[in-house]
Amino acid sequence: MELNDEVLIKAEREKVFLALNDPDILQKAIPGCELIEKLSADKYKATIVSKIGPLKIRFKGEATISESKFPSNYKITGEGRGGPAGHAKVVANVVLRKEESSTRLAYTVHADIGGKLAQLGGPLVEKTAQKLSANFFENLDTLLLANTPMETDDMIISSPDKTPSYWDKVSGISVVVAIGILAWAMLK
Amino acid sequence: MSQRKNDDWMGTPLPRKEDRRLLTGKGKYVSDIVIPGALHAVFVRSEYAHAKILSIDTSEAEELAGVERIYTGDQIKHLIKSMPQPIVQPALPAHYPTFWPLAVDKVTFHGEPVALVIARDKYVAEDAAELVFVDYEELEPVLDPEEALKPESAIIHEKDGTNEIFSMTFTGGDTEASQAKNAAEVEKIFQNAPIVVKDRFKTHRTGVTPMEPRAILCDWDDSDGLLAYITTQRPHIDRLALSDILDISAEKVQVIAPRDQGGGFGVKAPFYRENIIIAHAARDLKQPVRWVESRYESLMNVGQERDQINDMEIAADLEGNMLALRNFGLADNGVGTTGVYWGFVMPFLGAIELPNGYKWPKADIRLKVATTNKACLTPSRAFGHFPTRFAIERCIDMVAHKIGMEPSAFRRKNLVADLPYTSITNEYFDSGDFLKVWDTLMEKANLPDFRVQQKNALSEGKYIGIGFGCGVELSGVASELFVPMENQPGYGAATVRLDPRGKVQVFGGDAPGGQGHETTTAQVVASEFGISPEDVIITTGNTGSTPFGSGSVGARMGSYFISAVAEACRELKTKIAKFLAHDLQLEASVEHFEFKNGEVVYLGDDSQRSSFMSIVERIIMFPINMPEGETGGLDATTFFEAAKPMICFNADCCVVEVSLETGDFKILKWITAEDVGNVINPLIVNGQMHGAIVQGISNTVFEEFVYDEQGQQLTADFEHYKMANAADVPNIDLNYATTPCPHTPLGTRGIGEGRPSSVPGALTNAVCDALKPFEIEITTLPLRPDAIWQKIQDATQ
Amino acid sequence: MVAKVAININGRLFQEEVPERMLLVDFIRERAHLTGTHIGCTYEGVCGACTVHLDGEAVKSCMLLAAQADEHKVTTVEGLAPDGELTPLQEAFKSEHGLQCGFCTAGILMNMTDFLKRYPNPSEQEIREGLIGNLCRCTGYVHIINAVRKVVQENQSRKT
Amino acid sequence: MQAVKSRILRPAHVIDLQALSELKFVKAEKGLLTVGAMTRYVDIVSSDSIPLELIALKDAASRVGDRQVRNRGTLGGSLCWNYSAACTPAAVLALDGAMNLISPDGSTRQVAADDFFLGPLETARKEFEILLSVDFKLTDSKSGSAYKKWGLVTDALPVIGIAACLHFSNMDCCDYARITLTGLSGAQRCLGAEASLVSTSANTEQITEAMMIACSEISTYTDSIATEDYRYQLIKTIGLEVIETAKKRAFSLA
Repeated sequence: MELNDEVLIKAEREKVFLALNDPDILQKAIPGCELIEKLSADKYKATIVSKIGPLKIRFKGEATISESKFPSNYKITGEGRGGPAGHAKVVANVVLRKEESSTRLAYTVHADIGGKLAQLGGPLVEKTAQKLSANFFENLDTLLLANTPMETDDMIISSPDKTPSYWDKVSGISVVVAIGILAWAMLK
Repeated sequence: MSQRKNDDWMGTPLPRKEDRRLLTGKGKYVSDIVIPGALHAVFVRSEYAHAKILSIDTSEAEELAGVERIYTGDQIKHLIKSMPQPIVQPALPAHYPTFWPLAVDKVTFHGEPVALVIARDKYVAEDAAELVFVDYEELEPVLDPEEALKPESAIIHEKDGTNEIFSMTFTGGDTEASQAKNAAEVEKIFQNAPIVVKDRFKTHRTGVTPMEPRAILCDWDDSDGLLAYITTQRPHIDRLALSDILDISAEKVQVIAPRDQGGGFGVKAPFYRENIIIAHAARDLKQPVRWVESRYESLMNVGQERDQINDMEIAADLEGNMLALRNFGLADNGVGTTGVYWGFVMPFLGAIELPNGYKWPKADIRLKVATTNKACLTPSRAFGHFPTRFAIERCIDMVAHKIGMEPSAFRRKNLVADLPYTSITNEYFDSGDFLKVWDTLMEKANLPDFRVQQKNALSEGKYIGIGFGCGVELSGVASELFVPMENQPGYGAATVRLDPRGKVQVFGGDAPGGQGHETTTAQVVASEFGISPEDVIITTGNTGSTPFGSGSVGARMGSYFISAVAEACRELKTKIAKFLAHDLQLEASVEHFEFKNGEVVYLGDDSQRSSFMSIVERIIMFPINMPEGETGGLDATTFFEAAKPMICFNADCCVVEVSLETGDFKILKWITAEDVGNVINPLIVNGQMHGAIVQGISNTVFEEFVYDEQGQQLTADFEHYKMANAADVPNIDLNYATTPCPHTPLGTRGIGEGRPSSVPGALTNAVCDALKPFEIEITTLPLRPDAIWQKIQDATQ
Repeated sequence: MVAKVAININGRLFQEEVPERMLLVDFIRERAHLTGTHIGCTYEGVCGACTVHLDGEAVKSCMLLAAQADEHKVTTVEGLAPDGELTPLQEAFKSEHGLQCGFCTAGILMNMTDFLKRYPNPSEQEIREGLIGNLCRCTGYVHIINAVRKVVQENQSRKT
Repeated sequence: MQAVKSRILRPAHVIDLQALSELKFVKAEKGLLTVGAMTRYVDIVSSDSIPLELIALKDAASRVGDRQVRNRGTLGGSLCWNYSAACTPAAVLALDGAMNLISPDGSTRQVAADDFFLGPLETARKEFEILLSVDFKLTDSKSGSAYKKWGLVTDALPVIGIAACLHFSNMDCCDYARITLTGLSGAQRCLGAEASLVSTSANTEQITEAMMIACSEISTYTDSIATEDYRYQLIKTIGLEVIETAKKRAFSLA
């Protein structure tokens, strides 16, 4: 399955990049995110309870950052497991482009879904994953508007070792996508 | 039940003996059999198509109350012999994969058994299966048979160093040199032929899904050994295989295929890995263990067949003579881990049967079979030749179109007219009259009338079309073919035992699944002895009481089994006549007596007679004053083997109307002609034909096993794997043009197994005929509205 | 996790403690020991082999919890001919060879018994559509439809 | 139940509302048809109270699954589950039904179909709210409705299902149209198609044009049963048939 989309976020590129890598912001933007936890320098895990209509599914995911270039792009490989429901493997490329004072975020996601997820979710997965991504960015946009610019700037300035810290945080997005697909795949 | 004239029950539409219990819910299928204390087994199956097993954590599952034991591949691989074992291995050269009942080291298809949970309650067993955590490392899945054979492909069974499990050339003799010479000769014909059609014919993965999934119930006793109730078409083979693989001395293994089985269609013919581990568990735990397959598991693991690509070429002349046939087949074998068939045995037979009932002066027929990370092909009615028959019947229409000839006339011109005949792939056609069958069909089809209707319809904007197809079907499988193909004998075996009250017990080692063996056998026995079918009881499928039989496969009932029954009856009749002549002081033997109306009557003087019961009682109970050299008792076991393989022949015609707007089509008529040999019970024969044809339609149009690019099987329930329902299929107009088989004692033929194979060609030909104004030729199955609509779009834009 | 249920099956009352999640079909097969009702699919409820009557109407017993049948009347195939005499529909299935392996037959009989009560004079197309909830692999449906039609014809000729 | 049996949905408790006979009814009065939430498909199909203008509801209910399913399945169950390829939500959306919901505190509220169906499996029903019934307004103008679907096997879940409801002031003037679609991602309206039909006579050409607009507003997909393009073709052909049927019914021609 391939997902491609772009969104315009009303914030500067650096801020968006950092926000996408900020576990606090991510936790707020991802509906039902219970936990984002660091396992190693480039490995993270997250637990998300997805509630779709009457379905409530707890998913556990792990993500690895393989490429990251501040503030323009990064690549994440994520794997999520929804217990007996199945699994998903996701590779996401995110590119951030400056557009005046806003940021154009383009993402491409390749996802392989397995187990009952794939069998029952069918082609709905794609449509619904799109919808989930849209919700996520909507939330992100709202959160960024509510955030004071200083806080994000502070993070940049105070970070002693820039690159790893981005890496630390970047994982969030892949988890969002992986878990989102898992959850929405169950919509049947 | 009324008494018939002469007590000849042959050809009588007798309601079945089986029906009363089945209509009142008293049938006993494996899952209905209760052994107190039986534990329930649930398999943990692979979520991946191809992956290394890094670890299996069963600790949480084991703690669940009610869980008795959890097995993994690592635990059992030293206790159970690996496959293959000779008893379930054909005598064909192939790369047979090594495997155990549970995956060891890696998984090779989505749905492969990885662990087995045994619990006291089936709901708990399912809970526990969810708590078995398997850590996998994904490997590249091999999913396309063409890619699989390329040198750069990942290898599924590493020890073989190739994914080519089997390959063979079926024409041109046994040596490479003679085959190459033949190929060159065929090539020369193609270079000079005025008409050549070449195309690629693809048949999707589909098959037959019995309504009863697989099941096994095993009990163990240290002194008596293993008792296994199995949904199986071949209990005797299963018995030997379980004995060999589990190292249980053969006399301590009894397998019972209950007389009630919810359909087989080939799906219950292989020897399955699940049976090994369930039997092992019963022995290990010394408790009964039951496994009942869910439909989910069934659709993930079995019933998947067809799945072939046939690159076919036909050369013909302008007068409509077939000159040569060339076919390079490629079958997608799946993973190949299924005993007896290993996937490739079906395409092997499909290639042999490819030439169908036509005279081919020359042919070059080859087959390659590739292992992939999908479920292993399992036999499904029309074993292996559903795809090759689709290809040839479709290709023949395309050739006829090119010549400008009616496809039906082209067929008739090239059908084998004189039998016996040996086909270009060395398949022996023993008897029959293909032209009589064909002419019967054409008379009913009334083609000239149809062409007028078609023209009129077209002027009203309606697209109707007519399609034809035919098929030679194996009537049982002679040892000559069965030994190399499946390493098993082809003979039919039956024990007929008379009791002192004049009743008859028949024992057969095959194991039916709805074909009505009890009724048909009773009719034959009743006809032979001149008694009522009610007086006959049939036992099948119990290895403890029946003679060895290779199973209910390949239309063996009407050919081999029933012939053995008839011969056993005749053997007993000879003995009865001898005793009666002796008692009546007549110089007479069996041909001087008539068995009718419950009596044995001397033909020379009908006052000289005995009731059937008294003479039988006398021989069994009062063995004194006997003919010289005789002993008492009436019990005969016979083994029937025909000198050569036997066949039957059938032909289909269907009429469809296609919607240009949606590509959807409706089958307006389905007409057939059948040579089934002498008929024992027309109800049963009709039922076999209806079922086979509708299966063929359902396979052609609706059913498809779908794998995604990762090898995930997406059609594991009946909502996604779409079987035709009653509103989707037509009525069927059956017509018979029979010729008695000269090689069976009753003139009967085995029928029904191969019957679906002419369906996909006939149906697709009809759709193409309807769309002839657009010159549409369909070469890929399934035959779906979206694909037809797309073809119409492509042709009109 | 345990529910107490009282289900009348074929005129016999079964009062049992069952796991809440127990399906009605499992209750019928394992508690009432009536194994004529079969299971042919996993979760999808498509095949119809488990069809029984709930208060006289055909339903799929694999799609109901046993608890949902509490204090209701269930009839299974074993209850169609309690006195041993086959119903006209059962007789017609026999004479028209409307069954082969018999695994799906109980469900078909239960569905068609209810169907004929509601539609005493159906066309062939209506019978076919009435059968959509029952998959059969053996018969191609032809003889099943003939059997149902036979009962319809018998009923009609009795009326006239 | 499929979701429960496949262990995807794991409810702690199941409450069977079938016992509430108060929720099983079809009644027409004062320009309003009300259908109780626990009214089964079979009851809808056999009800004499459903007027011709709302017949799309019968069209949909009569083709859900199979007889056994229709003997058990309910309108409310289908609406609240709102499965992506369900039949009745599309019909209810086309007929502009209004959902009457009750909360545990006894308060009730009404939600229009447009606001109720939020996407596959998602509705405006809050946790612990129960759907009591659905109201359909009857109109004085000539009106007709229809629903039809296509699946590979007869009466399967729709690959594409379309419902339409049209009101006419006369034969040449359609003054109200609602067209809905199911099979892709739950019940959805074809707003552009609806708008294009209003003030036309809804003849074959205009309907064809409207369905072209519907296709331009919707994205379909390819799976093993139907290609993306074929789904568009189904939208066009079924749409034409459904809308023409609705029109004929409005003038009692069918």
